[in-house]
Amino acid sequence: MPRMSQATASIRKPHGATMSVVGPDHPAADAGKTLEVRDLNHTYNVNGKTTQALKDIAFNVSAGRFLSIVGPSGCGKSSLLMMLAGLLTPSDGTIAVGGRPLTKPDPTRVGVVFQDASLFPWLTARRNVEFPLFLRGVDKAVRREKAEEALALVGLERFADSLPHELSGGMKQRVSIARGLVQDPPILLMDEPFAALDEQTRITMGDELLRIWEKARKTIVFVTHGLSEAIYLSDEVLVLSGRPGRILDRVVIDLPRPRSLEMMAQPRFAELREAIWHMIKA
Amino acid sequence: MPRMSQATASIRKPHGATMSVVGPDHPAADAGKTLEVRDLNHTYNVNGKTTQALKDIAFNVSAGRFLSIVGPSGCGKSSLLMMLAGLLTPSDGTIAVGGRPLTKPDPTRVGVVFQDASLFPWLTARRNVEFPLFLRGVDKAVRREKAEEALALVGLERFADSLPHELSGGMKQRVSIARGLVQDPPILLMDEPFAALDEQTRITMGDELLRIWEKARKTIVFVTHGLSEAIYLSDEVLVLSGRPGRILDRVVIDLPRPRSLEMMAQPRFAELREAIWHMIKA
Amino acid sequence: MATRDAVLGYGAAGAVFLALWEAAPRLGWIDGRLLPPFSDVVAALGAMAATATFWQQVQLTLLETLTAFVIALPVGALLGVLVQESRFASLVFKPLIFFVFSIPKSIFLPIFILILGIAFWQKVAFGIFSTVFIVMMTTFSAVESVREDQLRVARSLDASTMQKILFVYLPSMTPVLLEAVRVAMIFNFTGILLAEMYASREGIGNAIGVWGLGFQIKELLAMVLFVSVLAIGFNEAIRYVEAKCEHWRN
Amino acid sequence: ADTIRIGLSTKAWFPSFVAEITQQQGIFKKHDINAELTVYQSGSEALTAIAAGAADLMSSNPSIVGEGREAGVNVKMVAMLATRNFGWQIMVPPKSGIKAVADLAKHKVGITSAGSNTDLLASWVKKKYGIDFVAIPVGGAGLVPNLISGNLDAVIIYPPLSYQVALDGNGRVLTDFSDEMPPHLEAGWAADDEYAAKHKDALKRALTALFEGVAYIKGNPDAVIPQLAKYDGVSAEVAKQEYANTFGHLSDDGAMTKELVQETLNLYANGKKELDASTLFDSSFTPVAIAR
Amino acid sequence: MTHLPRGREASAGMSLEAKARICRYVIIAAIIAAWEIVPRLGLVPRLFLPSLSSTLTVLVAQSGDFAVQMLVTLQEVGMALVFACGFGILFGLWVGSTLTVRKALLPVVSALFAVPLVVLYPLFTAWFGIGSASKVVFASVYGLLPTVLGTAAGAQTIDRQLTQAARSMGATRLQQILWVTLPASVPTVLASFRLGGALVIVGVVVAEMMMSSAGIGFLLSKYRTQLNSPGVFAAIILILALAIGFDLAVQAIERRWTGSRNKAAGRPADAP
Ligand SMILES: Nc1ncnc2c1ncn2[C@@H]1O[C@H](COP(=O)(O)OP(=O)(O)OP(=O)(O)O)[C@@H](O)[C@H]1O
Ligand SMILES: Nc1ncnc2c1ncn2[C@@H]1O[C@H](COP(=O)(O)OP(=O)(O)OP(=O)(O)O)[C@@H](O)[C@H]1O
Ligand SMILES: [Mg+2]
Ligand SMILES: [Mg+2]
Repeated sequence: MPRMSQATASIRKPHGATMSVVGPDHPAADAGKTLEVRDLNHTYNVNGKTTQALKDIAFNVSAGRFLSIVGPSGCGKSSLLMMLAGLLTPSDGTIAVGGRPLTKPDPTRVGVVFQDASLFPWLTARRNVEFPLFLRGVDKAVRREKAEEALALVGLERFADSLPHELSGGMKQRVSIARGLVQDPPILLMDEPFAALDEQTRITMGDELLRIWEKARKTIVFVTHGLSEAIYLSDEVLVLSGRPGRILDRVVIDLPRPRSLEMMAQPRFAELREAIWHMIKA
Repeated sequence: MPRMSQATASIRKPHGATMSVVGPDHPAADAGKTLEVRDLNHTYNVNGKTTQALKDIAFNVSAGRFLSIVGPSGCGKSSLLMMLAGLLTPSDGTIAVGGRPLTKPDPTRVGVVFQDASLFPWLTARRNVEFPLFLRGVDKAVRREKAEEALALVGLERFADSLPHELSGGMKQRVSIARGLVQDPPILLMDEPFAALDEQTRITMGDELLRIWEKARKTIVFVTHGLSEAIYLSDEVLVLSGRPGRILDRVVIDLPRPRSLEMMAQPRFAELREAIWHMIKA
Repeated sequence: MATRDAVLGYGAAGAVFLALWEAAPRLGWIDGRLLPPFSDVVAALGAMAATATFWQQVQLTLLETLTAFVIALPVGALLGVLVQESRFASLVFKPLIFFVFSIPKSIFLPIFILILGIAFWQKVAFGIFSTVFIVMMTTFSAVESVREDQLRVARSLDASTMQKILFVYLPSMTPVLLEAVRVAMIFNFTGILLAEMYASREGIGNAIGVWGLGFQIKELLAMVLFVSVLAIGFNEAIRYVEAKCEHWRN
Repeated sequence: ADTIRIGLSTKAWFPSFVAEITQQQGIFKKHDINAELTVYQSGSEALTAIAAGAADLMSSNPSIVGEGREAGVNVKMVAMLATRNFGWQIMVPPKSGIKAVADLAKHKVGITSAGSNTDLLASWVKKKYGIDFVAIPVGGAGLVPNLISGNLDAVIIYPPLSYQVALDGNGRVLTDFSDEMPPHLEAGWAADDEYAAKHKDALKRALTALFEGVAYIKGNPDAVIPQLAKYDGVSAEVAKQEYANTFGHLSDDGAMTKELVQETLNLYANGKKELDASTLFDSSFTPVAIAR
Repeated sequence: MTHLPRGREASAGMSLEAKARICRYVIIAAIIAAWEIVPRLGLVPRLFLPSLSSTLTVLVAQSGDFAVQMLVTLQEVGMALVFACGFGILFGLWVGSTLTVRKALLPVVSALFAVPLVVLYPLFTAWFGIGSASKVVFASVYGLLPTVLGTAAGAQTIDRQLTQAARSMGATRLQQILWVTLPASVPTVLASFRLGGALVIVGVVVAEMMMSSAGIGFLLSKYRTQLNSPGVFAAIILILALAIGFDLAVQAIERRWTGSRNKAAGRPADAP
């Protein structure tokens, strides 16, 4: 049994039941930005060998919330994100975005930043970032401008014309983030986007992300291994158990916004971190 | 100018000069395990566009030391490691391993764990790990046993027969680590091996790595973005500046061994971390 | 690698080859009746090139070849992608396509005459028929070389089938596809030649067939030489395109 | 003008030249005929074209017609051009030890393809001389190269290539089939039954034109020989030989008899089938009356 | 990386393979039926398409003759296959995976292929003789070049990281080709093998058709000249059988491979 974290304001229910937390500061205004996951189970079946990846997953995210997902390696975080993106059909259960079920990818509703950067090797950084806009038929000048903007945001103006193989691991990941941001979807899913970044860049990028999120009132689902990062960025943290991934807890981060680095030194921050840490270790 | 870290016992010399620290607890016994880098410079030249990646890099690593390299994204850490592995020819400067110059890959001297897992997608986890031994013509039974051992070490016994695409990002990275370990080279180069792992796994893996290192008296060069991780694991931390990467400092970690998680709470740990952090931020 | 070096290298290799061709029959290493010296062949080519018929024949055959090619290549590639991309279609059609491919195409020439007579379009149709299958088969393998994670990105962006083909498959498959273009051109051209040799009033194939039957070796070789130069030119053009599109690799 | 599509069984066979000259001299046009000449790889391809409806008239002989009828292609001989295989020869390398036809026993003899005219001739030779040899199909284009390279001991070869080979010193004539074989319907024109029935008049005029062409050839050696040389891609000397040997002996009116047809069948039947000679030709178009 | 499920069709009742097989059989049955009915109705002249039954009658009646010739063809195909595919694939991998070699040799190889070989075959035989050797050489060359070009192109598309990883483990050039480049380009290699094999079959048959006194191609060309179309189609059936046999062999290799890796490096099977 996972431990109950007294440090949080989360509401725990038995597996499979829905846990919904509507944040006090973000009224559930924009319906297109909500996410509902019900009774989700997923089992991979390869040549008769089955691997249960996710078990009894159910949660809601209200519009404009920043939700992080943490959990041990291989617990099913990426699988969950792929399902939220409509790229993987769950064995069981449903997913609804803005009240409507999601069965196939729909970039007007959900955008994804993948765990591996997955850039097109034949396109320059700029064109990789432009690609989603290009597919939508956005005007050349407009998409160029937006791409430049996004690249500047991730600090890669100078490398706009470099091909992926000329970039370092962290730079590729940043291009991939820029590609996700430029799509400007109401809901943004990000799979360990900062994993290949150094701490300094990671903090800058996190702050940028928060700025964009606050300005555009997006809903963000953010997978990370950094507990501090999760706490620093999020309204809530969804903690998954080891394989098969079950929801151990959903921790509401009751730190005030805007967040600042100094908060990390606050006892409440340490408390939250400690609580989540214990949950995962158990 | 980078700040001088008073907190460390490092000896800083002007750029280009060699900095050598022979650790007190590891006598420079095994000559095959030393690394010497002299006057290294590297500039990428793609279609006439040049990117200087590394500038005036010079350092020694004595046998049996654990050296970490930290630095901002794109500063040339991976490039440096590729050169140490003999996979990339520096524009300028020399590299010697165990006193002998290194110009091409030599797995009997140096083993590598790549930043992207670079697994062979058509081989199961087990066979991926066996692969380097297979190349050397190691007996089937022996290599099987060694691979099992290495996989157990990274906690993937259950997934020995899975193919890479059936593994999560962190699991792939662990297979890649196992593949590096199984080669049992005197010098092991690791490029952000724990980046895709959750904190818990990361700590376990770090402890395992230290155990192996101590037992086999390897020399390890370890690229990471986690400053705490670098300090926790290393004898010394090489701090690189942003592009072009220059050596800002070489910080000797004077924490006693064996290390334990509790040490992270010690003031000396925080001091070291703070010092490096400031260097990078500058 | 400097292009100048390459040009010099090929120039040298070509010169050696031609010198050998010239010397071997003259020095009696090879029976000159079976392989006339290069200069004789060139002279024959020169004589031929002075006639209007030659250029008419060349023009006709090239027109047939190009028409067939322009149709066969996109059709074959598109069919190839569509079949390969649908698991069902590939299970059903791939074996059948392979079997048709393994039958010597010239067997079917009478059928083409039956349906299309012996004019321009019969040659073109046979050219297409000789080419489409190899383009499809090459496309199958090209499609398989496309990486899953790249496709997943496109899928997450809800790219249409056409967009995926154009912007993900195509760039990723370019080297294999360009190879298909190369090989297709050869098959296409051979197909047209065979059709012309089999039955026609004009065209290079017709001429080659007649020269063969009449043991007019010089003329035969001259035409083969001419055709080969054309083909090599085409080949080089493809390589140029390849160099243009493939700079992102490595 | 009525259109007639004429299939020519290889360019090298002399009827092709007859058709070509008739066309060149505007004789078809004179008879209000629009002739489309197409060269086929061999007689069977031309026959295939008739079956496919791509040709109406072809250069042929009764043995091809017989095989065609067996295969369901309704063609008949409608006119005769020659009674002998002028210039069809067996050749050996100049220095060959083979001196007589009988010496061919157990040797390798090149023919164009299995089932072709040269194959039939090979069988006939075997039967007549009671010898056995291997007939190896090497294609028309393979005969001379393989004779020169020594892969073959002898070849059965057609005019004017045979004359050219002798002239170049690449081969020595062992025998000429025009001497070996009795007169028979060796070459002529065969028409598609349906065409012959529906366009009787046009066919008649086309044949008239073709035989006026023959008359022109016969009457104008000086003008025709250079043209022949050019058409065949041979030297004037070879053209002269071919002209003398072949074109000098062509039929003037195309008339044929059942006996000649029967003789062809006897020679080429290969002991295989009993065909009724009278079903293979239609003598209602001959003799062709031409204006001189 | 999370992998996607096989096509959506896969989930429905009968397995996709089974459905496809049925569909294929239906198509084949339709072809067979058409082959019998269309000539019988006189829609196509018998010369072009004899009915299936008459073709099979000839096939059975002359089975002895066909068997003897088939054996000849089989031998020639076998020898040419070893050369064209075995050598062709290794050479292609080498050429494709080495930048300098690729730049130096590929143009030459593709230029060679640009020469219309069929036209030169009669001359070809003058050098290589008129026996099996010339057929084997012709078919080898015919099948070799596309195999080399295809494999080289495939080798070019593989992920450079993989060869680099192998290099770091001290793989020799040959080891890299055998254990990295080859498996990484398996789809292309198998396709090239298929292609090369099919071309070898075509090459042998065409060469036999052009000149030879034995083999299926010889029979085919003989029956063609004799206007014996049932014979021609009987020979085509045998050539098809040859192709099917070859295809089964390739499939066996393919299954062994995909069985062990389940198309790992490759791709999802679902439609775009
Ligand atoms: N295509 C697949 N086929 C079979 N099993 C798979 C597949 N993809 C993932 N799995 C399995 O599902 C489980 C969850 O994988 P997933 O990638 O979702 O984990 P994760 O939480 O993202 O891990 P990480 O933090 O390491 O990225 C793992 O045990 C993995 O082995
Ligand atoms: N093949 C290449 N061609 C051109 N430039 C390159 C190439 N590889 C790397 N670079 C450039 O060299 C610099 C250093 O790259 P490197 O991969 O060594 O960085 P890194 O320190 O490992 O970064 P990260 O932490 O993001 O992995 C970057 O600016 C990158 O753009
Ligand atoms: Mg993951
Ligand atoms: Mg790196």
